[in-house]
Amino acid sequence: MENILNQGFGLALFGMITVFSFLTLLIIATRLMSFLVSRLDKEQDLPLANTEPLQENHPPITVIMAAIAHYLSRRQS
Amino acid sequence: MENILNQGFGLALFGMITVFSFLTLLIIATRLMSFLVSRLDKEQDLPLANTEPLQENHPPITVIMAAIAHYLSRRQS
Amino acid sequence: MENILNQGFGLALFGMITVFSFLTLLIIATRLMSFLVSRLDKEQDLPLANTEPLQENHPPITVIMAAIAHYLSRRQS
Amino acid sequence: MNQLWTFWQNTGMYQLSVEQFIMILIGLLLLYLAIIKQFEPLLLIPIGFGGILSNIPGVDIAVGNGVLAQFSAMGLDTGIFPLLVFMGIGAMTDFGPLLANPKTMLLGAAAQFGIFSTLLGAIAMNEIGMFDFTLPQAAAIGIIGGADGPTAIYVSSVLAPELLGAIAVAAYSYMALVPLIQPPIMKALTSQSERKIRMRVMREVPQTEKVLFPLVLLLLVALIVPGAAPLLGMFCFGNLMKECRVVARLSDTAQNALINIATIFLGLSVGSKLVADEFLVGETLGILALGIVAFGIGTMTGVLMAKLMNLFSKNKINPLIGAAGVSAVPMAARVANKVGIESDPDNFLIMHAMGPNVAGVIGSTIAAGVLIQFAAG
Amino acid sequence: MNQLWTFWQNTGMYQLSVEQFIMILIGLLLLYLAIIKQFEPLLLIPIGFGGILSNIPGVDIAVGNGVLAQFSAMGLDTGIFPLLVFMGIGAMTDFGPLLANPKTMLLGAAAQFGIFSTLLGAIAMNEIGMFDFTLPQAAAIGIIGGADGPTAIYVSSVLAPELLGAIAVAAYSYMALVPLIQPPIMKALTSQSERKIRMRVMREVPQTEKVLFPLVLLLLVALIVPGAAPLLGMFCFGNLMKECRVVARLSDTAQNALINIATIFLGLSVGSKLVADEFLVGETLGILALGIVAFGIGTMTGVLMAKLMNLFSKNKINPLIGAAGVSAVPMAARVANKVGIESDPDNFLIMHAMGPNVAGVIGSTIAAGVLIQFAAG
Amino acid sequence: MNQLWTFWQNTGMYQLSVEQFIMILIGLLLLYLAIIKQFEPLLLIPIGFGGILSNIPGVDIAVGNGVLAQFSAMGLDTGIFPLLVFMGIGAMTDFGPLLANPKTMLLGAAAQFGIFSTLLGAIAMNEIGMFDFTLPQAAAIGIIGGADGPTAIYVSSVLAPELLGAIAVAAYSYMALVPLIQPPIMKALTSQSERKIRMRVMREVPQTEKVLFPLVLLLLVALIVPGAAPLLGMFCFGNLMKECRVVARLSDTAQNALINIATIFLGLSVGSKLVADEFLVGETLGILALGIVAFGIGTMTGVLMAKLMNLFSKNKINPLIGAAGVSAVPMAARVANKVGIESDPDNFLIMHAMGPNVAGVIGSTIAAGVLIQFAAG
Ligand code: NA
Ligand code: NA
Ligand code: NA
Repeated sequence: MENILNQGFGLALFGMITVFSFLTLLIIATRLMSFLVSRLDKEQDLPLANTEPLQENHPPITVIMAAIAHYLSRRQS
Repeated sequence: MENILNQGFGLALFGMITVFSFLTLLIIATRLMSFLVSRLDKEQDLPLANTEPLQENHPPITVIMAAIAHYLSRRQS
Repeated sequence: MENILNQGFGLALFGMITVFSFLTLLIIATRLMSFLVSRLDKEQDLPLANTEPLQENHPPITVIMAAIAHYLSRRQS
Repeated sequence: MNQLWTFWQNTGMYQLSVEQFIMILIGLLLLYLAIIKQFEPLLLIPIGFGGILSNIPGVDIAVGNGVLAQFSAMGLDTGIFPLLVFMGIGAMTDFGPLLANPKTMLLGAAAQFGIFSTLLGAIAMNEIGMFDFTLPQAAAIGIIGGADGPTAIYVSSVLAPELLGAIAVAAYSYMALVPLIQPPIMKALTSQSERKIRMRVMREVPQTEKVLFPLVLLLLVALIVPGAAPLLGMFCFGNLMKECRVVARLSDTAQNALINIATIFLGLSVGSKLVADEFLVGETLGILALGIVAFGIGTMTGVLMAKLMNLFSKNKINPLIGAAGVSAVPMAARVANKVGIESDPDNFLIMHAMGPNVAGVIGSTIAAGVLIQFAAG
Repeated sequence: MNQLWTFWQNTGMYQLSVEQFIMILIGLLLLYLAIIKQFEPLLLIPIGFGGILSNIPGVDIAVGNGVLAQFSAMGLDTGIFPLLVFMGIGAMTDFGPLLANPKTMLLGAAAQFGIFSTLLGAIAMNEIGMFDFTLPQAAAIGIIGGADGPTAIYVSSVLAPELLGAIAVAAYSYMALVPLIQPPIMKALTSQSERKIRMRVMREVPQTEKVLFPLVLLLLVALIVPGAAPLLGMFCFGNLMKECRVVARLSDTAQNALINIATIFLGLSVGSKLVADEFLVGETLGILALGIVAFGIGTMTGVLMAKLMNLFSKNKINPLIGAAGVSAVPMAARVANKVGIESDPDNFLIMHAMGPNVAGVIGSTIAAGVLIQFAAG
Repeated sequence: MNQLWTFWQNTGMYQLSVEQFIMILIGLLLLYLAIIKQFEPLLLIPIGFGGILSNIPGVDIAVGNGVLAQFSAMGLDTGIFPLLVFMGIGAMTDFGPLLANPKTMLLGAAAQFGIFSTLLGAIAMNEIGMFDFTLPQAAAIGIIGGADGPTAIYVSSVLAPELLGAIAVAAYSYMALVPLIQPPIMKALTSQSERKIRMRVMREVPQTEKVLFPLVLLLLVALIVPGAAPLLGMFCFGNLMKECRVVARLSDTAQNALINIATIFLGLSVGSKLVADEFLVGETLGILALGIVAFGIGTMTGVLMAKLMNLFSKNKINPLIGAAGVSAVPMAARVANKVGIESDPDNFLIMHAMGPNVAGVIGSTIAAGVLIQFAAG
């Protein structure tokens, strides 16, 4: 009985701390994100939600290949 | 062979009796229901299918609690 | 190693032959089908996609029965 | 060269048996009936197509890990697909005409004679040595007379899964043939003056009654024939969602996306039962023959019950609407209307026939409950 | 005669126990609450109806191979149904108001005190000898205070499936009672002048932020409380589909057909847990009593947090919107608006309250993640 | 303090491995491609998001009883999800342009060289000692050249489930890159005058032909390549439901609710295969490299076949439409149109290109059937 009471208090305290910490961090992360977006938006219009697909000469799929290659080479060395 | 014939006749007879009894009882129950609804409707408009939810001071959820409590107390005694 | 190379060449050759043969046969079958449809259409309007269901005196379900009966009789003999 | 031989051995042409060929033709015939003759296309197209797929040699589609075998295991052997279809039908059903004139329920009861006399007919076929149906099989065959697809499929999946393909094909084919089967029987049993009987204008049924009815029905089933509770329960649940008007989004989904998905899967699953060694047997002929008798007897007893009720009642019933008691919603009600109009062009029976029509659905599920409770092996 | 006796023994009337009778009445009561009082009808109609079906004697519906038992095994025991519902809710959620004023997230955090104090309350009931809840059970009861149906069901299915029926009924009933439970607490804790505080007009949130937010949220969850990742992950996935605007057809389906289908199955599955021997126990009374305390405390701490924040900030928050931090989306936000209008008819708080309202959803899933990670047996 | 340590050990930050971190970045990259570059967003958003979820440490999502693991077991390992998607695509496909000009089927055949040369390419990589692909793996890699997502996923789930993640990512990425990959090849292989060839106006195809075609196609598959019957069968079933016009409600559901639900589940399931130890391997690089070769060769052989056919035929084909034979419906047909317009602004090739485009779908399923029948381990 003692035991579950202690566990319960621990869990409650600790749970509230987690919830508050998480949402506080989320506030910070959100503000940071909003700030970055607002700076980015000033410099250039984000092409979000255009109906016409965009294509470039450097298809970003190559980034996947580069990332994997880099990872594999690092792991070997 | 005898056996399945007998069983079949029993099942058929008995099935038709059940179907008829059931639908006869359903006629009675339906008529009773219609009668009760018509009496109720005269006394008060049923709040059926209003879009605005109704709230009262005696939330009916307490009925569940009362019912369970009553049941449990009876079972103990 | 030899083995998988051989298997691969076999499969590739054989796969392309199959794909080509299949689509060639499909061209023939399609042309035949189109030809038959065009001849049929001249003789009579196909009742396709009418909204009113058609009913006849010889329900085609009897065809199923005839087919099964014929099959069963042949199998027995 | 060797590979070419292997290829040839792997083609369908090499492996196709006569039985599979016949079954593919039957599948094509079902598609023809569904598309050109418009025989219950919602079910017969998936069933027919599934039947063709199931008889393609050399590939597991309806067996093993094949996709149709998986659909079947998921929702046909478990009863889930027919129950979901039935829930959707419940959400489309209007009990108003039945509530306006509850005594027409007796017509829906009488028409179930078709079920039980067909059960006896199947046993009679045993007696004359044609077949060797067990009691559960005879019961499953009888349910064709219920003229209600999901009920027939559900009952066969419980009582006689080996006959499911034939029973489903018979049930849906005859439901589509109702406009051919019923009128001669209806005319033979009624006089011209009976067919001209005009029925009283129906009272308007308040929404409250429509909301309460599925609950009254469910509770009565729970108290009397619990074996019918899964079928009638899902049906009443669908109907309650529709009538209560506070869960329109659920009711819409039950009537559209969900019933359509369940229908596609159900049809393909039934099609997966159209394999030669289960379908190409003499029993299938027996089932098809018994099925049409079932519809005929149901029509007959429905009409006769109406005439019987007229002996004791002042408000005469047009006996034509008795034929709608077999279910086959809404086809049988339309047939009653059409035959009525032939005798009196101004006498519209359709709404009056909808009462016994939906009562026939209730009646067959009660019969189904009895059969499941007492005929299960 | 013998058969008649067998029939009688097979009727529901013969087999019905008092417990089943009471449970059927409770099912009818839930339907009454859902239809007439419009208590969360989308869930309470399937739950209530499923509860009735599950207590019909003599037929396997909620047990064995019964259809509701199968639904339950498929999607409730596995967590799939609540997760799909949560995905759909995510696809309906607009984080705009929260992004416009991120500090209101603290209100959504504070309101989760309701969860943890209820957990302690359940343990306190052990201490005074009333019940004997285990820690996972106490945690599952606590989650009622999250005021979020799918989260409550998901957590109970993991931590205490034996209490799922009572917890789901409590969660949805109290969510519907929010307009009764919250206003007295809100008024008691605030002065007239506080209730009149007008909040600044919100900035318009660019679409890019709305697209990025679910990803930021997901990554933070991944780094800190991975136990919340299944719930929040599906929620964020739904939200991303909505906000990214390039998969409108998937977003539409997630918000309509899919969530509706999942809701029907989820409700019926929860209903299948309303069997007498699990529901008709003293613990259910305890759960219902604790649940209302949970809502009350969550409301209280939400309002108090707003007052606390006003001590340190220039831009005053109307403390009424703190009550919306309990979730119960969007009911609690509407209540905050309504109570605000009583003090100042021109002060519309609804948009300001939506921020803490959706923050409350996030808060409860974080709490749920902690409970699942640390209270699991 | 101890509890804090336990908490820290349970966070994602503590448990996250470098591999998981990279995989989460890859997931984010896929989302970027899908949302900003609009690379096949319908699949890449669920795949990318599922990939992120699957690499969250400390919680079972893609493994054990995790929700994505359950989706995957339910519909990816069994082939059900890709087949349902394919059924929906069938219900959206118009075979009219193909029926108007059946000889363009040969273009859809020629483009399948991409599949088989990639298979050989994978084996060649073995020969030079880079990898050690088995024959089924090489075959699964080859199918990327089919440029058809559901077919690629279905074949890999059968032949090489361990490569499924990489193959699906490659297939959908390159399908989105078709407007970049194809034009240079098309222009290199054709002269200006060839690109200006105007094709004859198409005949109007009667509905009867459209109804019969899926059946003709299915029967031919059944007779010749039964291994392709599950894929082509579901495709033809969808198409028949659309064209027969008597089951509009089923066709609508197959094209909307059902394909959308299957797409969401399929994408998340594929995402669950993006776990580090299967994806972060050299083989993935090989697969991505081979994939682009596959698209290139398919484009090339399609164009060359058109030129070859022009040697023997009076009615000249614009060789640009040969490139549409790789499938990638309808992107490749649009590319053919766009490149054509560059040479002659009044020459609209889109309808002419739709024929080989859908023929490419048929061609790849035939190739898939051959691979499944003869390369399975
Ligand atoms: Na019936
Ligand atoms: Na909450
Ligand atoms: Na292709």
